[in-house]
Amino acid sequence: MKEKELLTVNSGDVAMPYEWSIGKYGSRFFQEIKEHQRFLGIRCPKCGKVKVPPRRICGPCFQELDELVELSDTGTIMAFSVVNYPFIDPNTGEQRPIPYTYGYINIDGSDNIFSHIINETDESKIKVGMKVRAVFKKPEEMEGNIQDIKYFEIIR
Amino acid sequence: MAEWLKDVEALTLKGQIKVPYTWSVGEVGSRFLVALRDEKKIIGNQCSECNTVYVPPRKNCGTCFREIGEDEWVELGPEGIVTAYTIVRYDYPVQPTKAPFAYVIIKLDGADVGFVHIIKEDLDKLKNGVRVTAKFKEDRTGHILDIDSFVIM
Amino acid sequence: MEKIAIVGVGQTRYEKRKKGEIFYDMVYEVTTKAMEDAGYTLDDIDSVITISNDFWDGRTISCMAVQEAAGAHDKNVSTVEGDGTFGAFYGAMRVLAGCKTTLVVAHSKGSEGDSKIITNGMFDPVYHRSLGLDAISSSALQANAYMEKYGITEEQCAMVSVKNHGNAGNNPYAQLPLDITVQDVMQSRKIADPLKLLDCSPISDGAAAIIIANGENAEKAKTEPVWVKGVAHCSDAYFLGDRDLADPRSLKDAARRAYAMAGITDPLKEIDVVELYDAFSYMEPLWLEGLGFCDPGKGGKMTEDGVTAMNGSLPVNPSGGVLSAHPVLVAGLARIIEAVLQLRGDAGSHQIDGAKTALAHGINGPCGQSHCVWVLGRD
Amino acid sequence: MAKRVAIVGTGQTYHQSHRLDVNGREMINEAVTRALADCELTIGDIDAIVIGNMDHFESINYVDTWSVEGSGGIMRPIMKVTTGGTTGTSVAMSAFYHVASGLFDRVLAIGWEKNSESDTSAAIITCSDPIWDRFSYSGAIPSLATEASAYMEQYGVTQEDAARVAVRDRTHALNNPYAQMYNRPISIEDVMESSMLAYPIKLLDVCPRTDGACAVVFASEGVAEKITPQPAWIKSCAVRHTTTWFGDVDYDTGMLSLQRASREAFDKAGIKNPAEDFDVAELYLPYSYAGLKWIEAMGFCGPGEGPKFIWDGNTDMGGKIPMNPSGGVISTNCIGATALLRVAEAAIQIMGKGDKRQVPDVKTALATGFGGCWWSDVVVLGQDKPE
Repeated sequence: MKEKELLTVNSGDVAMPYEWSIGKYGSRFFQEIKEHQRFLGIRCPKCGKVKVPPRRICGPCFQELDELVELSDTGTIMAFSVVNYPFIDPNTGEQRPIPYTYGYINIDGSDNIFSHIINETDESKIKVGMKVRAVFKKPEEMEGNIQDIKYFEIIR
Repeated sequence: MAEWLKDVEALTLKGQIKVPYTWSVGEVGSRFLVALRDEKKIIGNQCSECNTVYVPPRKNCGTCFREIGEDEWVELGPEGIVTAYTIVRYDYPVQPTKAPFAYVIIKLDGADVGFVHIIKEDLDKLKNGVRVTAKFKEDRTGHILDIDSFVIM
Repeated sequence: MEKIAIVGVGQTRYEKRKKGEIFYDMVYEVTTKAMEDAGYTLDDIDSVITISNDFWDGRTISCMAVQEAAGAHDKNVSTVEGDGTFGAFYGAMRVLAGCKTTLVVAHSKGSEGDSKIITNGMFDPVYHRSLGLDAISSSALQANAYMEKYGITEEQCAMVSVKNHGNAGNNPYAQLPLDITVQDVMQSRKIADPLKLLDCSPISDGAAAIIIANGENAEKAKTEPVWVKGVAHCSDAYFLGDRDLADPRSLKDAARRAYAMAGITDPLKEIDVVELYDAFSYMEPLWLEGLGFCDPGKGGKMTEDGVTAMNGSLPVNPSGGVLSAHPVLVAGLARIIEAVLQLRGDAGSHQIDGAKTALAHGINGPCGQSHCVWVLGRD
Repeated sequence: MAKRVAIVGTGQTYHQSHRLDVNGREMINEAVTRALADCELTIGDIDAIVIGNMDHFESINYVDTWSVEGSGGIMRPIMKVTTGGTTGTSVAMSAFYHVASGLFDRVLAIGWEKNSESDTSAAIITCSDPIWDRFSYSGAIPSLATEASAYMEQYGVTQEDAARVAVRDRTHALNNPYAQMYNRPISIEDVMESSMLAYPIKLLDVCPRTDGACAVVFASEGVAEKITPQPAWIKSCAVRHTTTWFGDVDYDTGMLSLQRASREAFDKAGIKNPAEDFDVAELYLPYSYAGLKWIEAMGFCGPGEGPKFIWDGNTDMGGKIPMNPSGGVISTNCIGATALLRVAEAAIQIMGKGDKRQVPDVKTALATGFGGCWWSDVVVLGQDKPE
């Protein structure tokens, strides 16, 4: 008896399109980047922590937030990962270009982590604790999303 | 709520989720799709406890909760009777053809459950109770759309 | 069943596009509204159930976006993906199992995704997805099967749409209050026969929350408690061809069990108001049949005879129903909330006088495969 | 009054990387059929079902309604509960509450995943916030690497220490024919020489991708005892899904969600000293470093003492507190089923059905779930009916 043939079915070219709201708190953050090329956080009146990006509440305190805090365009690398394994990017359905460096950055004056890309893929040249600065698109090219920040570069 | 919020222009982000999927058909389903592809035949299987003839065939009967055996296969159709239909007037990317076309539930000859597929032509003649027959594609790949559509007889 | 009650409710206005708000913002809004309604603080909330869906939200682990906004940072929290009535069912079980209170909160923004592609995802990837079936076309098949089997007319279905959009005029939360005629519905654009535009619900943005409490904690709430008398759910088979689409047998089973718990033997007499999941106009008569308010095939006549109107003997969807606002997942919770408002006498200009017992209903899956039935009471 | 709840039967598939011979529904059915057979029930005895998966992993959205033919949900109540990596424990706890509520006597919990049906990294990336994280996020590895590096720096922990955890789990998998990595033992050298994914994490430090399903039958007191002479009683369970934003995770302290969830669950179950009070633990350790740090978070040993605790053999079969006799997540990871497998394996140990992987005389067992944004679920099981 011949081997049973086992078929599969492919999803083909189907994509699920979305238009996600950034929300007013997030929109205010991108507005600040466009107008002043700097980050914006929001301070919790209860625990005093400054979170980036701004959001409506402080989760642990369950406290509604109001006080925006102007921050700079610099921060510190808390962790990083040079990504060099191939994978499909769900944003495109194609392989994401590698290598790139995914970084956890503590924006100066804030109390949490902001994730973005660091433009250094040579692991020997990058260390936790290094200072970085955001490199923005030209304001006229900004679209009001996370890629208005092109990447972070190490301040040498 | 914060006062400054009033003056903020609300932004949105356009994007997509595009992940390629490869679904396993399984042994039972593969036999069904291979029969469409290689023999232009619609086959089902029968639960010998409740006697229901299923199409597409099932590995187990969902009601009796028993596995359906190797010897319980039956050939069905390719003709049958329309038991429900709708003529679709809108288009979107997943549909296999341009609107208007019809979705139909067909009781294939020999089957006990309805089989869902499409009808593209003679939509003005479509009503419940009409006899239809499967029209197979020339190029078949082992896919539910190896049946191009059903046509009204 | 031990005594448990709904003691607080909160909902956003349902709108076509809440552009300025993310899920997190909406969930915080209704969570705090429900707590204010009950007179509770976060310390009074014992456990949290969030309700969301990864396809609608465009995010895997969609609950991750909202848990702290639901006050769940340091609480026992879980997530039901399905209609709000099912999430609320889990909430009720938690209270019956010993939690003092459970907050149940649902969110959805139909405006952000493509409802056809998303609901196409309900269908089997091997056999049905590539046919392009979606919520509308599959429901149209059910409408055809049901209406042809019993001779339910398109006009009767149109009357449901006229009634519910009219009721929505009294509900400030509804998205689509419309003053329309049967003729308007009949002449509206054909979508998928027999469904026309005004037979179909819109897709809405919104959020809703309820708080369920045990007897002891219900007494501490500032609202008059609305007691859960009976609740049950049940699923039919999955493949459309395996089901008799004109016979909602899983709804019958869920209703039978919910009525048994509530001690209801004659639902038409004993239930004062119904909020059911009318995603399409034909669903209202079909579900009324499944709920045992009339014999199979007689649902259309109930509407025609005015039984289900605001001044009828069994007002159905005084809120305007799902036809007037359809935030997916939230919609079932909105049905429960309307039932609660009716029983508390807080329904404003859509109040049914003297409502003592109310029924709320939600569905999951294609063509109402799975149904959840709630019987709520004032006493 | 809430009813006491026990597990009376478990079933799982033989886990593999690709199950082309079955579709998802049929794979679910294998686990369900085995679970029912394990406790000699039929589907007719089941009052309600809870099921979970990760929607975008196989693009199966309404799994509750889609699965009914395989899960047994036709003309039964079925509910979908899903919370990411913790789905399995969320499903188990939902089944627990179903029974404890008094509304249902016998409830089936199902977790499953067919990771072969998509690109797992792509699917995981969709769990990140589309506004803030998705364009840069590359999957779970970088955040795990962050935790691992911070922990190594804090306590002088080495890569070999972590490798010892991976070797333990893969060695234990020698006893579990259901494990994907059954009969594929590894050495510390193998781990150290495997390819670096993101410092300090190497290929053999992390879990595989698996097709598989698990089903567990829960029953109420009075019913459970009639089904099996030794039910596995649920003593307590607790959940903390502490963080909502990726950027709010604090990698420097211990794992806050696990500390809090375990504290609550241990208090409720009367566990004072976990290393003494538990006889076995089935932990959701998606990578080897978790086997050091997270056992500290739960109090099996003090902060920074994880490596010594492991090297001393405490967690090996025959040790003081054997961990992951099944081979753990490093040997099998069908995500939606993974945490339920932990609960099932803990129950198997209590019921004495572990065969070659059985730890002798288990009275109290621990199962955990991990996932989401550094979230933790904890379940305590015992031989004796809780008070």
